[in-house]
Amino acid sequence: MSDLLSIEDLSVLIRRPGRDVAALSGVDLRVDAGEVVGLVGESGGGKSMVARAIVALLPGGAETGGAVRFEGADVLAMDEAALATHRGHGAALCFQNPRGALSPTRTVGRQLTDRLTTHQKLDREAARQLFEAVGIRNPARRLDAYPHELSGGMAQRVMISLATGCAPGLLVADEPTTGLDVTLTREILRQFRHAADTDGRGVLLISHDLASIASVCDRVAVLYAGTVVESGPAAKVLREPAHPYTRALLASVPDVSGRPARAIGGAMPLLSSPPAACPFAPRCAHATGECTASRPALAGDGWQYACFHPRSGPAAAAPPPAAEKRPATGRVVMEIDDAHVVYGSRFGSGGHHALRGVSLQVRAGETVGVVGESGCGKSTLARLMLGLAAPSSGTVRLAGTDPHAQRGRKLRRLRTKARLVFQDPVGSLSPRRTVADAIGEPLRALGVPAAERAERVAEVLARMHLDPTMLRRRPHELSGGQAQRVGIARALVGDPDLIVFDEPTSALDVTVQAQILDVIAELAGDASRGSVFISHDLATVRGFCDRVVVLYLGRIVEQGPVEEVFGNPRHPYTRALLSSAPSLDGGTAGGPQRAEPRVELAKDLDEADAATGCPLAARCPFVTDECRAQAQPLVAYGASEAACWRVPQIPALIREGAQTRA
Amino acid sequence: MADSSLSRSGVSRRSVLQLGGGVALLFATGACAAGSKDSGSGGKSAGPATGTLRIAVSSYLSSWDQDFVGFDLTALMLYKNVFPYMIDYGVTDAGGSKILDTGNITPTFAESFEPSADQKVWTLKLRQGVKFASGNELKAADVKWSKDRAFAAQANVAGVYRTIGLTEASQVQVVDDYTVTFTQAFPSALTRQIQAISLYVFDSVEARKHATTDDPWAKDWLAKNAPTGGYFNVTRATQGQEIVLEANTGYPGPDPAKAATIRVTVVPDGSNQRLQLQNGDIDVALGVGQRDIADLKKTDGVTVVSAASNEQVAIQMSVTTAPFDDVAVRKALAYAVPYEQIIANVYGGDARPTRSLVPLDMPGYDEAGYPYTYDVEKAKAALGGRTVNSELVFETDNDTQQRIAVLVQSEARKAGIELKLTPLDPATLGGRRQQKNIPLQLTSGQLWVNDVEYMLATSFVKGAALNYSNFTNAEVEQIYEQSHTTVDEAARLALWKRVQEIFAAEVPWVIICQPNFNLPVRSSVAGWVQPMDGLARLRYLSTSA
Amino acid sequence: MRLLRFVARRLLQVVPVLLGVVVLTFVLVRVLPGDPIRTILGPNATEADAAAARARFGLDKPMWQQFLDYLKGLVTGDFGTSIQSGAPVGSELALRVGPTLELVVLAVGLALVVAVVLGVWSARRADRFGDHSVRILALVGNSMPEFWLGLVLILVGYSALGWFPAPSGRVDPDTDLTPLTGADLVDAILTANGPAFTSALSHLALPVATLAIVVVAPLLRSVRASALEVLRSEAYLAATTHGLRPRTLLRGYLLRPALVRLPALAALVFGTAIGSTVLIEYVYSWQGFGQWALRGLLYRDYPVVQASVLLIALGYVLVFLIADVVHAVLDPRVRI
Amino acid sequence: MANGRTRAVSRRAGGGFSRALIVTGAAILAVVALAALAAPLISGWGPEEIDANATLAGPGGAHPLGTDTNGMDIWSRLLYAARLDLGVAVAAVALAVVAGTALGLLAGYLGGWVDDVLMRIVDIFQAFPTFILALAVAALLGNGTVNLVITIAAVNAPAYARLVRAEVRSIRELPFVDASITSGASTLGVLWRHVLPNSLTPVRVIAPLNCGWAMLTLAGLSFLGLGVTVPGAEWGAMISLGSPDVVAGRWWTSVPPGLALLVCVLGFSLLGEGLQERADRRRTS
Repeated sequence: MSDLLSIEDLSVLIRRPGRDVAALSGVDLRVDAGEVVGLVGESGGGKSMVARAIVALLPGGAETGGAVRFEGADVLAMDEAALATHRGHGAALCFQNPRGALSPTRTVGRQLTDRLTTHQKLDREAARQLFEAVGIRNPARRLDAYPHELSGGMAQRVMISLATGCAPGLLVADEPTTGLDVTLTREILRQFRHAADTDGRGVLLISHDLASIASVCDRVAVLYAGTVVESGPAAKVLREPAHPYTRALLASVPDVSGRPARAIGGAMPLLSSPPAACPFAPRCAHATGECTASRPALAGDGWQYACFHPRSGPAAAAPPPAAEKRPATGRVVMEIDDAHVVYGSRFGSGGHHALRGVSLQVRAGETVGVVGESGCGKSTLARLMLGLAAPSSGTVRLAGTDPHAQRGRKLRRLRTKARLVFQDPVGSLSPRRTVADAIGEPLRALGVPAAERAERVAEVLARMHLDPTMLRRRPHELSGGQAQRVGIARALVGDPDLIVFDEPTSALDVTVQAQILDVIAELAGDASRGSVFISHDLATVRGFCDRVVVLYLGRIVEQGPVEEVFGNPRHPYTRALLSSAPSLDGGTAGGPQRAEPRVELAKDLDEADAATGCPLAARCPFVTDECRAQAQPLVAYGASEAACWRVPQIPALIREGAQTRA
Repeated sequence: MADSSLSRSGVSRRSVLQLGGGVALLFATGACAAGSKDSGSGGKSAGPATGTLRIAVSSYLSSWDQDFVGFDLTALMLYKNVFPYMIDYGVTDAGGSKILDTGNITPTFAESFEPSADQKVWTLKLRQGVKFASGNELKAADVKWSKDRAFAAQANVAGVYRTIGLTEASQVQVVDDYTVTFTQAFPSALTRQIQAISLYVFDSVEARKHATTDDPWAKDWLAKNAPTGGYFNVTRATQGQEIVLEANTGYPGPDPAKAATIRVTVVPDGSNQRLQLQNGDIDVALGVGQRDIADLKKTDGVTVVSAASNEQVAIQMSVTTAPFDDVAVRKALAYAVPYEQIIANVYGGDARPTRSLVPLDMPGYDEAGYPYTYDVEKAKAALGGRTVNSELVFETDNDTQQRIAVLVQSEARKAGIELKLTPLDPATLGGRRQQKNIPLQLTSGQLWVNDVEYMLATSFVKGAALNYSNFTNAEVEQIYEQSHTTVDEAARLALWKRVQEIFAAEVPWVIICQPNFNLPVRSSVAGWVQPMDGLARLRYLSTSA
Repeated sequence: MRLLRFVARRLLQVVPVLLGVVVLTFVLVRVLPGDPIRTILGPNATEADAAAARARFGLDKPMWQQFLDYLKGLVTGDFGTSIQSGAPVGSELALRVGPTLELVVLAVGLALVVAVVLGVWSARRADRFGDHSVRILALVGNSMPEFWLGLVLILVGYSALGWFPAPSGRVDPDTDLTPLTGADLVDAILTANGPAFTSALSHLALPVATLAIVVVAPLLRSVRASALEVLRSEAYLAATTHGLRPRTLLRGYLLRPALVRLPALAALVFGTAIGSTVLIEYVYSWQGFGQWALRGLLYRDYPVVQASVLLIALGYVLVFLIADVVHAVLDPRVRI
Repeated sequence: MANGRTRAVSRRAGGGFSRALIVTGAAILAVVALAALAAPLISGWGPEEIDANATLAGPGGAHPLGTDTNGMDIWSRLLYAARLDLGVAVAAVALAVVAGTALGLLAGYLGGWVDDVLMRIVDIFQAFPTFILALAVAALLGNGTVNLVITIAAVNAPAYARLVRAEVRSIRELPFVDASITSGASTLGVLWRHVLPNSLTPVRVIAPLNCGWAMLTLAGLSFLGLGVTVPGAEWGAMISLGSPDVVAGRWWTSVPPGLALLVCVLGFSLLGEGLQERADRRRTS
């Protein structure tokens, strides 16, 4: 029996007047029934083009070579009728942005039944079962929901149900977990594994993030500049990659175990014709004349790589000895005391309680990490520190002054003391202002004369390793990485007391992420100012933070020195976060807790907003009535503090749970 | 009673704005329709009404209640044909064509209307057998109710009556079912004229049925329901679109309607009227502009009823407003107006040049001492090398006036008079005329009484309603006083000669020309009688089609 | 229920706007130069006549008194008495609204249908010859002065070809149509008057075509752009890659999401179309609202101007309200 | 992402048409503007100069496009009218943009009761019928070119106020505004340096379309006798003056200004359509 999907020497050349793009060049890929194959690589590598080729939906002007065989038939040569069956029933796509991929004006139930009736002649009841199967609670009610009423995770589940609803032989998922929380990511990926294991479907998982899909894939193919540079069993490719690009890709992912990300310089080229040499050669540390003269073929059996100088051994270096981290003793630059933030609704009543009694100190020379799922109040905390949000009660003092008590010029000067680096690097730059303008803005507020301003801007630009020609550019002419460097430069230029990094890398590509993290790590060490690093990704925080604060639904549930919190998590929530953090080792969670069974939270709640008691009560596996009734203050346990009275009992409870499950 | 200057010979394309343009054409008087003698069914005999006529007007009437209507010429025209008017102008031949005879007001729906010896009590005797559409006979009580209504509800006509000394309802007395007396406070030479336009009668029996305590004079009902009992009855009125008139076969008096049916269609746009006339979709186009006349004269199936008229087109110069308070400037303008060019270009030659402020066909017309012809050099000389600025006001949407204004502006500029052209809408024009501050304005109109005394009374004495020039002259005032008692024809002519000399020296007006009257009709239409008040008497019209 | 509350709230928001319009109009007409009384009296009237007439219309009272009287009248549904015709403004208004509304509704409706059909057609052939021609033709239509287009259509349709009736009415009076609403087509249907219906339709053809041609371009543009956006969206791509049937795709995945933005624009177009009818009514001798309002203004017929402006404003805000409701019904994302 | 890139590619390809639209529109407008500027050089007659011997003369001879009912040269009036029409339209739209933008910026950025009050005023003006507003302004200020500019601007400004307000309200939520505030910029500075330039993007696209529309409004006003009055050379007034002649077969009095208006408005429309399409492509990319 032939493979379910077999892509043979697929090339896609997109011809447009004035500009050709070689999107794919000689790609070979195979997916069997019951198998999960990962397709990884950075943006622009051609991953999505592969997905589109599988359903023969290439953009206009595309010239193809090679074949995409599905159950033996070449998809690229199919007629309309055959395609109509193939699309959906043969191979079904799950899209990267599920909410965008769901038609906004049709209930998800109808969208599902549309698929069911097209391919299988099934009805609403089948739809309900399918919803249940992908883990949607209250499926009957959800069927009548519109896409905008769903959370991101829920939408992704619906998307999966839509794809599986066509009963396809092959599921193709294009970046299915981008933008989702760690806990959700795990859950969604499990659905794909499930589809392969139970229903015997072939699954092609496309992702830019190796670590996240590592856990579920049988085999992995790595795409670079439209070519497959390495493919083979997941364990092999992920642990001992041969191709320098794979290795670089792996190294650039920070790991929760504490191994820092290692950046590779440069960016992927956009090819206008199939490459004649190794496309990675310009960025490769091991490249020789041979690499730039001819293109290495994909060689090997089962485990293949296209490299003249394959490496061996584990890609991920062992965690470096943890730098000794002493408690910071510098002056306090930011002090938040019992702050509440309520976003009022326009008509008075109601409103969203974003922060509930948060106290936090940041000292000069110190980097504080803030972690938590989306919606936990991280960004509000950032806005609070920057004076963009006002506390409805409690106090905020920046450099000893309450910004909300200031007005006019004083306030404006004070504001330059705390700077924010934004999540969306391009969006945080005014589209109509030049880079020079953007960076110089805080100086303008400080009344620095133009000549000196230019000088200091150039200085900080150099520090960010940016070319001075950049100064005249406007944001849309910058890449994401460049824009973020500009953002950091702007934060830095006025010599602030505090820099808040609000998920500064989440919108960037993996290798670029690593580069930016390098820059940030460099700055975080500066003793003259304090830093706050906000992220949903624990691994990134671990690299260079001194202290970490775990937020859940607007409350701090645990805080302490970074090694302590990661090495010896107390709060069930922290434990759950660590448990679900992806790791390259094929499993999840790294570090000392490897052996310890994981903590899992009840999944995907509809916006639980507990007014009394422990906020985690609804999801916590260790919940008791007391948790539900009693508010939990932060209590010191060892070097860290956690807001949970059951901390002492938890290790035992976990072991018990593991045993009963076993 | 003075009435003139209302008329506009130029018909606006944009008469949709209902500036009365369409009907206004009818004002342009003239004698004599060209050529066509009474033909076929249109003879003097009161033969049975036949045929259907389609007449295009520019606007739909705003109300059926003559007591409270605004200055709506379509409405006023229709009233003349559907209300029973007790007396009306007779018809006279002028140059082979028929016009309304301002000197002869005769009873129509009345049997007679005669004054007492002291000219203060006028007795109206009704014709028996005049019936409203309801079947009610028109009786003295109807006349009484109509006049009571006018006084009690302060109808427009109450104001008109004041000029002949009628101010309260008690002055109108019912003698018997067919006799009514009007007792005036003083005798007046204008009684017949005033009563000719005022003695229309409502069907009081029907009207009373629709009176309420809030509305004791049935204003609502009368505004919406067409009056009956006139030469025609309205058998259908499609709002904004068409009014169908049927001849009133029960009318017992002279000159009954000749056309059995007249469809009055609203076609606001003059060009549309022209198209429809050419296509034969309408028979009479009351709203076709001066510009189309030349073309229509050449069109098959279309005849242009044409005649000379006493309508004067003039520029009135305010003698109290700078710079026209200086007679030299007035003279300069009189030399700067391109008379021949206007006659040729604006009127297509269809107008007569004139050299006196008195109309050509008015007894006493004299060109003596009137030097003004188009001569830019003389204009410059009169100004003495100065240049002056002023504004020339005319009616918005009056195509003819606009074209005249453009030509005057162009030539006046050559003489050193820089004119700003200011077209004004009716409300603004009315307001500014009241303020008497318009330096120059184009006027056109014709006097209802063909006499210089009447002309002085309306236009040239202090406080006269139409004296937009604000002209006063002691000698003219004195001549005017003198004329009241001067009966000798030769003596009057001598006075008029002197008046014209003063006018020629003082130049309050620049008389541009006297345009001929033109009305395009289908060739099958006959019997048109030119009304000097602009309100067509449709009863004379007939069609052979 | 939620919809009703939304409508109620929006209606409440409309009140200050209408009140503003009422005040503005009242003041505006009175500060305009010109005297309404003089226009009804004729040139020979004396000052006494004018004063009497002024008293008849209450124009001798102080401004604030007049305004209060006007407001009081409005509350009881009395728009006052026309100075020109002496008739109640309310009843004149009722006669004039139907014809204009009929014209505008049909024209905008026609434009909407054409825009949707051609817009989707065009989007599906994006950047091909057919697409380009349709768009440029629509732009040409949009670039024409409506009065000029009207003249041209009359010359061709009535004068040269004789296909359409003379532009001098709205229905052949011989069909004996009983006026009920003033909109002749509606009246013909209500009274089951077949000939009147045909006649009204043939009278409507040219003016409706003129107005539709002039307003179709922005609608077409919007439909095309939305449809194109949908066609290029991931949602549509997803539906396509899942092999849905073309009919399901068109109805469920293309039309509805493409049309959600249309109501607001349609409302705007409706608003401008009402403005354009002044000119079109003129060219086609259409005895509608625009002519009436403009004449009222030229003669400073205060009650007429006040009533017509108020009505246009009311119509304007109501159309936008309707558009919002339709939008809310079409687009589940809208929260009301 | 490959996906995104290919889409970008296909957009560039489709961009050829939008460029063609912009170029054609701009070319038309350039020709009209040039003709308007060169009017004294190529017209031969003054715009209000009367040739007494040639009323309603047909095209040819001394008058390339004939004369109108006043004996004025159509060709020359056509050229001079371009000055007035273009000038009034552009000036009116510019004024509307400035006024509308100022209002919208204030309302959108300040929010609260300022927003409520300003927007209600805008509502009132927008609900006010165009021609009545126009006549009222004309009657109040008297007719004149400047007043026409004010009239047409008054009719158009509310739309800009709305547009800018909506834009400002969404821009206010964007990160770069926060970035600027935290950089210590003053409210005025944020408005002027960041919010304003970015909120003008849709204005830039709409304004050309609006110029065409303003031209049609001007022509409509003149047609009703509320706009440019005789003997001023304006296309709408010329059409109006000449339309009775068209019925008589003297097409040259009315058809050339009609075509000139059509072509010029079309120029604006093409330009606007092209810009709008380009903006759409940007927005969705």
